[in-house]
Amino acid sequence: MRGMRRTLIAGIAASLLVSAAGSAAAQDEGPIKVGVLHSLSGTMAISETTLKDVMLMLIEEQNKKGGLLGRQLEPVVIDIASDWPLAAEKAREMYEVNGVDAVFGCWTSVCRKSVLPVFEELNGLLFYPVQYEGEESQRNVFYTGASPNQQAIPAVDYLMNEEGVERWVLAGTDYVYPQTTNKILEAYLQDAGVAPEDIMINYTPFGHSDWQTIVSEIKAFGSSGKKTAVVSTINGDANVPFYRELGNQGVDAADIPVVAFSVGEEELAGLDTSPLVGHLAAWNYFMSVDTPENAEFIETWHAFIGSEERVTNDPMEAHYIGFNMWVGAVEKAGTTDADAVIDAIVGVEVPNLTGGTAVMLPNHHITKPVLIGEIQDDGQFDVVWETEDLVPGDAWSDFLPESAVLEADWTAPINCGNYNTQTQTCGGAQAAAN
Amino acid sequence: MITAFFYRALGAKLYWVVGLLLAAAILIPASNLLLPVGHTLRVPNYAVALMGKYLTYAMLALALDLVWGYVGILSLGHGAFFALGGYAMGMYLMRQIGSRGVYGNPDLPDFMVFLNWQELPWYWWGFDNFWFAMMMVMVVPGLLAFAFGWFAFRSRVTGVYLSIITQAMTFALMLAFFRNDMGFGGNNGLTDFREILGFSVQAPATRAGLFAATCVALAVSFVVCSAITKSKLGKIMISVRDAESRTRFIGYRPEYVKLFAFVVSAIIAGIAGALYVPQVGIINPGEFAPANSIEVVVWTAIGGRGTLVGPIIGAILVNYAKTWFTAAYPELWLFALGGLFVAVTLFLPKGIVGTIGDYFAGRRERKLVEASDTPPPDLPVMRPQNAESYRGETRPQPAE
Amino acid sequence: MLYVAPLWPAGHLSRKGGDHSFLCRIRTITVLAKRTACLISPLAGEMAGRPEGGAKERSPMSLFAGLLAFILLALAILPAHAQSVEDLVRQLPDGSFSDRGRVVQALAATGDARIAPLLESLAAGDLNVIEETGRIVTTSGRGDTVTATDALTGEEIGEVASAGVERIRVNNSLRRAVRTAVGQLTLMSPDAGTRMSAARAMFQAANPDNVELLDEAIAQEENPAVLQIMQEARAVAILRSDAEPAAFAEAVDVIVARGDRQALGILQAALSSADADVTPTIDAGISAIQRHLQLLDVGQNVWYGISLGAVLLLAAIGLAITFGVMGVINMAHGEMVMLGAYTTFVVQNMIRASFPELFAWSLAFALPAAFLVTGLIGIAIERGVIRWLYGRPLETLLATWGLSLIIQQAVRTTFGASNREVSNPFWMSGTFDFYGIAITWNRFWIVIFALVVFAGLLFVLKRTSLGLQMRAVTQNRRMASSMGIRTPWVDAMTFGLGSGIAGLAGVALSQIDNVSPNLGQGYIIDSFMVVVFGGVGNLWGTLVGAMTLGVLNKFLEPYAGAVLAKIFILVFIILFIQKRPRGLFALKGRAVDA
Amino acid sequence: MTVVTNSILYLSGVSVSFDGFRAINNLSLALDPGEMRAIIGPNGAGKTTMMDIITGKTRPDTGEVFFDGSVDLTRHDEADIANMGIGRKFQKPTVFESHSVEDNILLSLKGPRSILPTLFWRETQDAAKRIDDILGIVRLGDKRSALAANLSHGQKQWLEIGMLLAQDPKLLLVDEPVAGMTDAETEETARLLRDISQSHSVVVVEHDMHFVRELGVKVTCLHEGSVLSEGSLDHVSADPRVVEVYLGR
Repeated sequence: MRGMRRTLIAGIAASLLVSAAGSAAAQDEGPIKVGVLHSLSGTMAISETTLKDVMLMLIEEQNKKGGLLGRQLEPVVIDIASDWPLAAEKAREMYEVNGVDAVFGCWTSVCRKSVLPVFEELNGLLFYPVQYEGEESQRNVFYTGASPNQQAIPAVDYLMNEEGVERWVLAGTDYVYPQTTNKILEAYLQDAGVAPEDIMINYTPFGHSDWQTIVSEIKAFGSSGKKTAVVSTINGDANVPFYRELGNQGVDAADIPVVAFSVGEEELAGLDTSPLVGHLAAWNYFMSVDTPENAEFIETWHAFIGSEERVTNDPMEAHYIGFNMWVGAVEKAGTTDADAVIDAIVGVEVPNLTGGTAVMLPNHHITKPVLIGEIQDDGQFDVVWETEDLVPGDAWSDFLPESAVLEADWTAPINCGNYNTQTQTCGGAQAAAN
Repeated sequence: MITAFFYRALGAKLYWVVGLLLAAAILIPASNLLLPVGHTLRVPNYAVALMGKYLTYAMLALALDLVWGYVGILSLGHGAFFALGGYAMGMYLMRQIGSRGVYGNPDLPDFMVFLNWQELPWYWWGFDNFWFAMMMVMVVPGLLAFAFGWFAFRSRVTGVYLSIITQAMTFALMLAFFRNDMGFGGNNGLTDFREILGFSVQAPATRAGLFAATCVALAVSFVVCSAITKSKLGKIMISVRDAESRTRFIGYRPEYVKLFAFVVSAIIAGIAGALYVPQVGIINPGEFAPANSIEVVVWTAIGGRGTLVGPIIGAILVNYAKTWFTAAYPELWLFALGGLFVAVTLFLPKGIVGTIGDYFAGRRERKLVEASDTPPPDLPVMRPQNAESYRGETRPQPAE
Repeated sequence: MLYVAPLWPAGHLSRKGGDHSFLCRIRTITVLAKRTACLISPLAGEMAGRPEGGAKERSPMSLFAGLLAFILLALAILPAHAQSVEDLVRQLPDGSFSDRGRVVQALAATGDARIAPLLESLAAGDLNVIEETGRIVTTSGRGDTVTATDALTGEEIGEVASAGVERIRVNNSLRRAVRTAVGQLTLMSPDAGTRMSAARAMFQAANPDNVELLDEAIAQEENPAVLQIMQEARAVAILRSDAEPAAFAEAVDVIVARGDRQALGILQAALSSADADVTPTIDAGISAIQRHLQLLDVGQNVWYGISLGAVLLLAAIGLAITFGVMGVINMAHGEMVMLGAYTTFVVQNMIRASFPELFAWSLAFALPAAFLVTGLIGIAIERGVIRWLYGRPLETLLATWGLSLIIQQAVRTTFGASNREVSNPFWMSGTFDFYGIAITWNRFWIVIFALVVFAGLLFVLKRTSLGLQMRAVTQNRRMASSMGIRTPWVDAMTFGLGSGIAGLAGVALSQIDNVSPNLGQGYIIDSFMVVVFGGVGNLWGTLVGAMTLGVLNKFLEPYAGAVLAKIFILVFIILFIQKRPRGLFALKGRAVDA
Repeated sequence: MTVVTNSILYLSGVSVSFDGFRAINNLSLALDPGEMRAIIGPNGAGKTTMMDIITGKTRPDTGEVFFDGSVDLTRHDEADIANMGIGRKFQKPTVFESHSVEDNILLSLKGPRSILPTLFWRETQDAAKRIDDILGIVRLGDKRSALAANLSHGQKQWLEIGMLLAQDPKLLLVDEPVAGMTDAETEETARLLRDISQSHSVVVVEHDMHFVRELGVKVTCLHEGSVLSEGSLDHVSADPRVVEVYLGR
């Protein structure tokens, strides 16, 4: 009985320790702390670990240049273990315990959605580096990955115009990003005159590994005589078995090309790509892009990670851009204070790695070139097409009826993430907060 | 009758646990709200939410222990009841957003709007009413447990077979909730909550209130569980756990005993889930993941299965360790956690509480011998039956 | 095949030649030309049996005539500004992909013998342009300078700076143009294989302009298999043109005779441009093909089910030992599979580095390595942890769960979190056709492998002294030990065997799935389902369980979708266990409750 | 419900087989109300299986089993049958090891068996007295708070008999009650069973011929699932077939 009591007391004491640790407040002296909020274990570790490394590299490089505002940067790395409620808890911990000034993190939409209220409440800064489904613009979040109009729609345009595709398979993992992207694409394709029976939509669970049936369905769908293409929003893990099955069932890119939005150099690293040559991916960056900035980035990366074999990919570039933008905004504002940075960052221009310039737009998305690459037998992509100009990221899709009227603008006088252009009002509760 | 039922639960342990929880329910919110920021004794906001989360986990572990520790049903699907309670609460919170969603649609949650849903599905009806939602928090997990248990226990599915089909149940639910067509927000789940009963979910006062509510709910669950385990039915539960067919031959129906415990346990898990959601701000199908349910089993085992205090301590301890490790050693914490599980199984087979209980039981027995077989005078008058240890301890004469 | 056999006329199952009678039967519906076709077909089948030499006995005359026709054709296409081959080749790097596609066509039209290899290296992405001179070359070597060879003439150019050489980019549309062009150029090649692929390219291109060229080639073709493809290619081309009704109807027959899914698509497309007279023939052809395909679909689904079942069997069979026989709720089983896959990765890397010539057989080395590695780790786990937990099965769940976390993180720390590349050897790539059912080689070998492992395990358990001791120990530990069996040794060996088999499964799964630290997680739940569904402790139950669930899943998938199919399977297992609380193959009798 | 027989227990033409092995083969047996019967037979004769059938654990493939004249036992499950008034003591003493001796008796005590009444059950004076009585009868009064797990083999046998008494059944099925007992204890048990049979019907399965003789009741010898011989012990032990299969050697 007394043992019980003691254990309990120990437990409570432990909980109090947590709370005592919490009183470390943010300070203006000492290093500026930068939060890195990625999954280092669990299902998403496969993609996110690299992003943690690239953040460490960027911070190290910045420190070599003398830091920021004369202060050194210090990374705060916490593993969110692919557990999304944990991500929210850790985001809060970063601010309240570690006193970070900005956070770079998340990969999945659910992670972003989970931490979003925390950033809103604590007035933090989150730089989110991955392409996503759009339909969101939040004051404290900067979307440095592609929105659907910066990836999906140009890719479909390319297939329609350059490859003459008339019949479409929209295959995706069953979650929000593919669902929304496919809804947008469906509307877009039908606007372009594609008949509903020429569109096949297919969803699979996460980590799907047996693709025999689906690949054969795609083959059947593609044998109608009309040129067919597959638009794949299949999520990371499931891609390797999917492409293996494509290769083995002899789906030739020249006959049925697959264009993917979630397959980059990192995903191809686990694959022998020789049967896949010619399948496509749409991104805003490829490792193979031949620019001095990119060459330098890759060299730094290889030196940092200590291996010549490691690849770079689009979300890494997004972190590169996002980090530089934050640095730029902090320098412009002269402080790391969130409100000042939010005001300063709109309009900040930094070079991207593909020879262009990324600009932070008022809707907290950025301008990006869209590149279409074909898979090569060395696991790299060969850019076969790119947009003439930079494409500004669009938070609200024009192809979904409810969101077509919305617009995001975080500058005065609108200062709203979901401004309704018809009623000229700010749509939600965020209006009240501002 | 009811009073007697709860009266029986009383005992030193119960006083301690309930007392501590109620003290926490008052002191921690008070310290958080009343003391100035930066004060040494102030509990910071995040710690309130964190401890609130631990306590909901503790409730879940307690619920699992009621079926595993006392009736011997190793459920590898208890996360499902927790998640269902959470979803019921999440649906209420979603409906509370009302027209403040990004699209300004008064009825449909945002995720339905942008996937072109035209009207609210029928199973969302009524969730704008708090009390209806709270009822569903208990009814949905309870009904699922009832339906599942009704068939499984009557068919005499036992042991690993039962464990595996509970796992199949939560796995199937996870896959189902991942589907966007189900109308529960798919992988993103339900999030971006604004207010609960008119209070902003982000306000420190609301959080403190939720924390206090969690403490109270855990205290009530603890009292209920201890009353159940100390009743005659509680003894039957233990009999079912140890010798199921023997209880049948003296006329009890183990299937109903199990069903009762399973449903009560599911309801407690559902309430825990409902308290969890507003405190962490999201509910998504990941909560149904079989691994989560296995983790609950681990907490219970570490704390001490078959004791009611054990799971509470186990849940808090393991989750505190997880919080600490993930921040302190983000690359290595799985080694530490995995090692902890192995070590506890090998060296503390009865869990922390069970082992400590044995140690003290041993000491008391020695004392008893010295005191020439008379019961120590400081024992409570009511039958202080030891619910903590189903193996080791003797109990003194009844007072009646 | 079990489902197919009764529905399928026996003759059609025998050999590929059997197709003829089937096709003829379809053709009896049609009106004209059927008899000739049916007479030709068996002849063609007979000729197919003749040695390859038959095709090579082409006279030089006919080759010359072909070339001549080619040049004439080329002149007809590009009468106005016939450019030199060299000029055209220099245009390859410039302009949009569609412009360059036209250059490729023009190149093909020149009929120059050097064009086909040039275009093939273009499609393979091997052509480069020297920026200074605009010369099109292939290069070899790596580093700052490379050795360049003129792509058209084969002339050695020597060392050039690699910075001044740029690769000529190709995309799919250009590759298609090249495929068609090479097809045109090689349609009359002396090699039957080349002609075959040329004919296939013509079939894919389906361009009415090629009809004359095809007529030419058909007239000379002697190899019946190639001839058939050529005729089909011609028919497709005609269906795409404004051919007169008779020719159109004839083409329809040829396509109907082809009878596969592509033929169906072509016919459906042809419906719109067909005359009213031909429409019924097409309709009849379409429905005949559809009926045929429906049957094939059943067969195909059975195969998919079996191959999925084999994967489940492989994943579960090790667990059938550690969990089924020993009663350890082995949550680290998935990690053993994962370690097997990583062993394959390491072995492949070592072979690639040291003995590249053995690479095709790397899996043969990986199998024993994986078995040993995971087997030894299994023994270590048994000796270190499990042996303290006998009689407390639920606690093995906790300990092995902890171990699985540790192993996962250890692999993640050692090999990194991202996927590792494990290559398919050539004999596990591609597809073969089994009476119209497409079977991929990797799945085929995995099915075979799963059955071999199963049979091997059965043998070990039933026919070796280790197996006998194993069964003795699991049935009555005390009795076994008093009879002089070293029970600790047997325990360790049993657990090692189960783990080793999981490692073997890992080698197989590395061929179809991600090699990542999460690999095992994806299979552990399915494995438990299979073992429990089949009945714990019964190997045959595991086999039947895996196959049942696999086939069931694959039959549900086309109707319900992959997600719902999986949910239905789980619900099915839950309901099934209600009916048979101890699985498919349960033990009966008094011993059960003891 | 029609009365089929006057017997308290009536088995007719019962057969059951497991995986082809016939454990019970066309067995017929009738027990009068208030009668005590001893069943003997070699191992594997079907004694335990017969008890399984009577108590509803095993369903016979064919044959009739009636209790109390009219109740068809094959239509009821274990709990029903127990509540009708058939109590069983197992061959291997089966008590609730993590309960105290007293609780073991308490749980067996005749009374409501459903969920809510047991949840809100309170110990009454009567119940306490009854427990005291039974503990007295089975001589475990001084062990009442000991865990059942800590009892000796013989004590567990007695506890189980005590549990039977607490159930207050009409028919007791007692499987090898004296295995592991000393001679004195065996005699004691025989005396106890004779006492019980004053007011109950009892079926005793036992190998111990000495004990069976002590009981002094009608004996049925089973062999290979059917009745080999029936009558007084002397009659049965004189039967040459019984001698051959069982008593001989």
